[in-house]
Amino acid sequence: MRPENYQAVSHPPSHEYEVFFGPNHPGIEGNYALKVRLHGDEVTAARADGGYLHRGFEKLMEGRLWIQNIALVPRICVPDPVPMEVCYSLAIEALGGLEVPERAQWIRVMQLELSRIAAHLFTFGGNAATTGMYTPMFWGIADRDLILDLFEELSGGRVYHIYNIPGGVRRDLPEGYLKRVSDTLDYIESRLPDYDNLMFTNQVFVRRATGVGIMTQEQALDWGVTGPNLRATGLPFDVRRDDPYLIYDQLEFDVPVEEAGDAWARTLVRRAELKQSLRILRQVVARLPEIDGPIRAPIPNPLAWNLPLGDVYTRVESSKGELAYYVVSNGGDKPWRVHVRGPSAMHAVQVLEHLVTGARIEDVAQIMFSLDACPPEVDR
Amino acid sequence: MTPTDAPGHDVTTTLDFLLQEVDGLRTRWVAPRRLRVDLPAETLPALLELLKGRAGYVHLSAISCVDWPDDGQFELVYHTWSYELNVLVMAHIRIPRDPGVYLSIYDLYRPAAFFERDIHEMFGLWFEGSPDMGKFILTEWEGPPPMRKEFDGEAWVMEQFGWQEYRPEWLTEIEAKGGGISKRPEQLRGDKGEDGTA
Amino acid sequence: MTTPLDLLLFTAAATVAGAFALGRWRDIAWLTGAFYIAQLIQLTGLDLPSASHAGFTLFGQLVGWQMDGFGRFFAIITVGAAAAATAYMGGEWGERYRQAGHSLVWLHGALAINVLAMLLLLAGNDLIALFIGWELTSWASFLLMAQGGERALRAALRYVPYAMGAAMAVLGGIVLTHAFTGTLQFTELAQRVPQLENWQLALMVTLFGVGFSIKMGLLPFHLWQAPAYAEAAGAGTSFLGAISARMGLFALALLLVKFVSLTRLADLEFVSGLFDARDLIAWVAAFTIVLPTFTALKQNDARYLLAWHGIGQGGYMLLGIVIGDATGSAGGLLHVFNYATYQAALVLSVFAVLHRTGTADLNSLGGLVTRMPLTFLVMLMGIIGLAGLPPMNGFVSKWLVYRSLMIEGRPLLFLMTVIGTLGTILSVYKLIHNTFLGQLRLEHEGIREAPWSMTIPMLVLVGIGFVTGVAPGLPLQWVNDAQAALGLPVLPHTLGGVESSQGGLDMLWVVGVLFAGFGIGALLFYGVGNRSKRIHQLDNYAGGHFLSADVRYHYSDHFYAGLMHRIGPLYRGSFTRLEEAVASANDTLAALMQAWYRQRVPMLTLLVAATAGLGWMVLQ
Amino acid sequence: MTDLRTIPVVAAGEERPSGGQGNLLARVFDELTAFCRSRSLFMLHYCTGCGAVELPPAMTSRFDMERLGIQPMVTPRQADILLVTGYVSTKTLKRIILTYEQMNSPKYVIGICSCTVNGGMYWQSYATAKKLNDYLPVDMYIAGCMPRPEAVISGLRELIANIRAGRSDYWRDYYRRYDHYLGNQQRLFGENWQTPTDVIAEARHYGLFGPETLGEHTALLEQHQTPLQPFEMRLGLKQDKGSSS
Repeated sequence: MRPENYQAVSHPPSHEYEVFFGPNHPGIEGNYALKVRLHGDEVTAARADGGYLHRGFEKLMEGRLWIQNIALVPRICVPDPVPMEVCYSLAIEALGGLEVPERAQWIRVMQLELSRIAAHLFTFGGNAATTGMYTPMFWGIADRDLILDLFEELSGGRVYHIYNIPGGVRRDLPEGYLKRVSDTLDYIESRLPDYDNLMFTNQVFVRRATGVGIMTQEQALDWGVTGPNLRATGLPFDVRRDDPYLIYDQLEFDVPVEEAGDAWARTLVRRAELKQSLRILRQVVARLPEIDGPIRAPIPNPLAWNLPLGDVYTRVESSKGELAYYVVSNGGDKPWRVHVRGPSAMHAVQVLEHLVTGARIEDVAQIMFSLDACPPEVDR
Repeated sequence: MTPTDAPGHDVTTTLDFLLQEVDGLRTRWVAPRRLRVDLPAETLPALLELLKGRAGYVHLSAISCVDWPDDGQFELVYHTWSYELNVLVMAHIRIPRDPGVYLSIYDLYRPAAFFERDIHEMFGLWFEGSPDMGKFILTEWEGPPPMRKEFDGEAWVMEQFGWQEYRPEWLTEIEAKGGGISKRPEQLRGDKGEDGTA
Repeated sequence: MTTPLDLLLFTAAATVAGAFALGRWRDIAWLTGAFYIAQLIQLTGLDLPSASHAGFTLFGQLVGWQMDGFGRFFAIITVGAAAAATAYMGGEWGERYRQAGHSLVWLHGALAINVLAMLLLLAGNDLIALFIGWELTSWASFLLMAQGGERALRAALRYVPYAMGAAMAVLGGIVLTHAFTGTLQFTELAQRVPQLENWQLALMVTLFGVGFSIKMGLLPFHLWQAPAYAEAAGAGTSFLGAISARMGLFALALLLVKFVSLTRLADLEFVSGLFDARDLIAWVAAFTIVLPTFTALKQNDARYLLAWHGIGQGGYMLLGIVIGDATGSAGGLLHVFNYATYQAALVLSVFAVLHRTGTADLNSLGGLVTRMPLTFLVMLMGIIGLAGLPPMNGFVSKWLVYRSLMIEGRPLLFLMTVIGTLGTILSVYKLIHNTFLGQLRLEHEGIREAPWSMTIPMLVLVGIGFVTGVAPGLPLQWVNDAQAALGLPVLPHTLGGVESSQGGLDMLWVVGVLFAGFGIGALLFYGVGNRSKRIHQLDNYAGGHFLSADVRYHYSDHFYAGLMHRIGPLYRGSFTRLEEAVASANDTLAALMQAWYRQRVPMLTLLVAATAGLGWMVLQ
Repeated sequence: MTDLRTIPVVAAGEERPSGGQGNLLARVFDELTAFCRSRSLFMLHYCTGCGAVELPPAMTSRFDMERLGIQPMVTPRQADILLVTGYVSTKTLKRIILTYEQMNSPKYVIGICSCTVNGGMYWQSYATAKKLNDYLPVDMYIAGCMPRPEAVISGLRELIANIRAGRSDYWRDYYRRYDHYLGNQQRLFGENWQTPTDVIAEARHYGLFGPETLGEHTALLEQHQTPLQPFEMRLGLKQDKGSSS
């Protein structure tokens, strides 16, 4: 089957032409497409086109055991996989009535925040590259690698860890691990002034980002935007604070807010979140040695584990926004239904189409990266 | 109100009091900030309108669809969140599976457009009044809506791609020593089928 | 007894007579074309200087004609442009023109009158003869501009007040000159004018300068030119674009170089030791390069785009002449010739496209390369020349101008020319891209190549452009004559270009290396590999998408939108306002003059002006 | 000078004539070509799946792929390597085939991640293709979920060595056994599947027409093929002469 219509019409529409952003385009995030209709360099209409990364996760999960799915979920968002594991584990724990030991909760928070830093560093690189600045990408990804090294030491996997399992975490921290986490944090903190010099105070970037893709708070609420993109419009909503899970209510952190709602504000919010994540991690590193105890609640034989009938909706704050799992059990050993609410699903389709319309062609990539859309979350 | 606090007595009572205005509801607090509401399908728009207008439920977190083929029903779950009350209301409705048609809530919540389109693609439900029911993810898929329970993805894959034999030398060696795969994949699938019906 | 010049002028007059008498004859173009060729042969064989016997005395001043090397240089271009235009008119284009209800007689006639008037102007030996030629040229070009329908007439009518203003200014200048020097003969003027007081000189230069600049389209008197030239009938546009405006340059060069002399001009200082009249003119020329070129970039009609370039390219010529050393003036003068060859070719190719598709709107063309490959070739060579790239002749003249700017230590002016060239390259790319490249429109599916009667003149013109690009020594001979006649230092040249201690140019080598490079590429391509594959337009890569034929992927509308976002505000904010202010001032002034001159009491006005002038002369 | 085309060029990967046979000049030229090719590889910048997330680390400061002469390239026309990074959904697979056919020969395909080998953990997914070399000739697989940047780089080094030694010429296989590949594609995408590229004509053009180039599947293709209309580039083609004179 040929996917598109090859029939000619008698008169091609004049004064407007089409450009395909993606699926293979340096200005697109991942394998995702945006069809853009242009007049000169001004976008008159845009249409998102997803499904290139569709793997049918929700169907696959219905065919696998509760515990097997843990290996599947991190693949839903590649740059920021830990929230996926945690959110799914939280859902199973809620369904099965498991009490997660405190130490495991702290370790999970540490993982979540490390993953958030890694995801933000990744995004900064891509965002800077859309304005032609490649050094932040080279630096950011190299620094992110240090965090991946920490993950690797902990779980054996650089990108996909499969470390959080229902009931807790797979194994305890290696010896001296917290020291190495602390060192990495020091290093990343020492790099922040460099990033400021390179990107956040760089007029090339500031001017390209200011006033681009403006979203008001009303629009953001209307479109269901969450996460840094919502906070960049001035609403301090963060699932970690307002619907706390794990031990986030015992931690001190701020919810950074910007008012402007443009690409620059969104970038600044991520920049401030990086600092908050570092602050959370410092607290975790300081408190974790004091908290002893098991790292995993005892669970029944995972290969024959029937969860009771019920449903649960769990939410966590991923680096992209509100990530939620709706899990339904019919009392069997496999999920009856898992619905993944990827945060990008909102801002990578509707919002992107809206913000891009009326923008100029060179700002399209900038808008897409400043929204930090994660296509695999949309396609699942 | 401090946001990290669990909803106090006042929030709970406010919400419970408010929800008395809609008939036919069954409410249940499943967790401190999770209120489950079961209601007949026809009263859902009234409930959402009430929540949005009177309790600040401006955020539609998700619409989930669950297929219950044994009951002949689809369950639709509307997860809404109030930035003021910090309580998630999950409104459960059931609609008959056969025509599989329901009303769109796009005029109340814009994000509904995405979820309704997604459910239409994956389950084949039709939402009347939704702005765009065109395909988004499965644009080049011609089979049945894949998330329906009667669609057996694995069988489809077997038919389309066939099972690929994988017997490297080392496996043969192990098997010669008496080890190896104890259950063939066909057997495994057969077992699963029995379990599923049980 | 007749001299060669008499014979030439007679031939030109005979062309006019023949064009009008036999105009209804179907193959009149052959006749007039033959007459132009005859004139061209006479011109190239002319002994310099060649005087005419015709002449009379007016107000005690001898009025006569004599052609020197400078005049001949322009005359060759004039007649050549007329010959190419006539050949173009001869075939299918002329037939279509006549069928559309226009008069081919008047078009041929107007062209012949133009040539005659210009020859008279170029051969003038005193200011009165110059003025007669000047007025004749103005009216003849009005006649030619008006031959193209309603819009052309309106644009031509806009030119009238400008021409009036120019004539009045020139007339005033002549009166002044006579008052100051007592003579109107060129040879005597050349001796006496430099001895005038500074204020007298300034007054004279201003009056003449304004008059001549209007014709030349120098900033800020350039606004009439583009529409007037662009809207004329096809061959008329090519003739006007190629040479007509250069009459202003001719007169200006005569004034600035021959009479006033550049060293004397530099004495007219505005800021002592820093900025003088010569600098002013150089900077006006530089701005004439930049601003109209970027205006051309904004045009969406191919004819307008080229007409605006005509104004901009005039800046290079004047700049080269004002710099005044051997290299610069040779470059400026050579540019007149070079520009005429490729501008005529470009205009003709645009009109060939117009002839076939019915539009010159750059937004509704595209992909024509498959249908009109020869026209594409002509336009390609033409824009290479216009952008000043080897192997075309435009490169040589621009190179000479750049070279002299660098030798003379004028880096800022050099920068301006480079900016202008940048704008030229961008806009000619727009021209060829939007016309010939990209997606062919469905309504142009059945288009065929332009007929031979149109392609041959175009090909001959670009052929001349190429040959004189490879061997610039050929036109440089005429340029040397012109330099000598003006009293400028003469640039020594070879067949391939210039030899000089400060770095020469040999186009034979340049083109040789260029084609050797192409040759190596071709050898690799055809000899070794030749594994290239021809692909369908829908087999293009678009980010992984399957293309369909019903969508437009070709970016032609709002071309350079990004650049326009940057420079657009500048145009809107300052330049357009200046443009409008100048235009309205010009128009008001001209309308006022027109009103006095034509409607009120013309006799009385003339009488008053003449009396005042004469009275002043007597009092002196 | 004789026509360079008449000099027998040793096809890479085929049995080379033993010493003394063949043209020395041609062999030197062949060696030189292989040497140059192996040292400047452009890989297509197409993030097809989740393995793409390990490519930025491989490309940037820490592992620095560029020191091997490998750089991302945005268009397939100038690219040498097609990296298929991870699972390919059927929708993506169509684009990958389109992209692959538009790449210029010689071209190499690397399948990264387990999913390209056999479907990986998505083996039962209705949306992903399972075995990449059913649809495209794959030069190299780099298995793992996902392979580390070191693995990616070592795989690329292996490919470089293969190209240098003239062993990697699977792109010829696509032309020689087009019917086989097309059959698998038709099985997945439906029998009216077609791409704008005319592979059969190219196979003839490159002299790579094999016995299995044509077959029942290409017959099916010809049956369903709709011509590409109407915006055609027809410069200099013979059928145009009639209309232009």
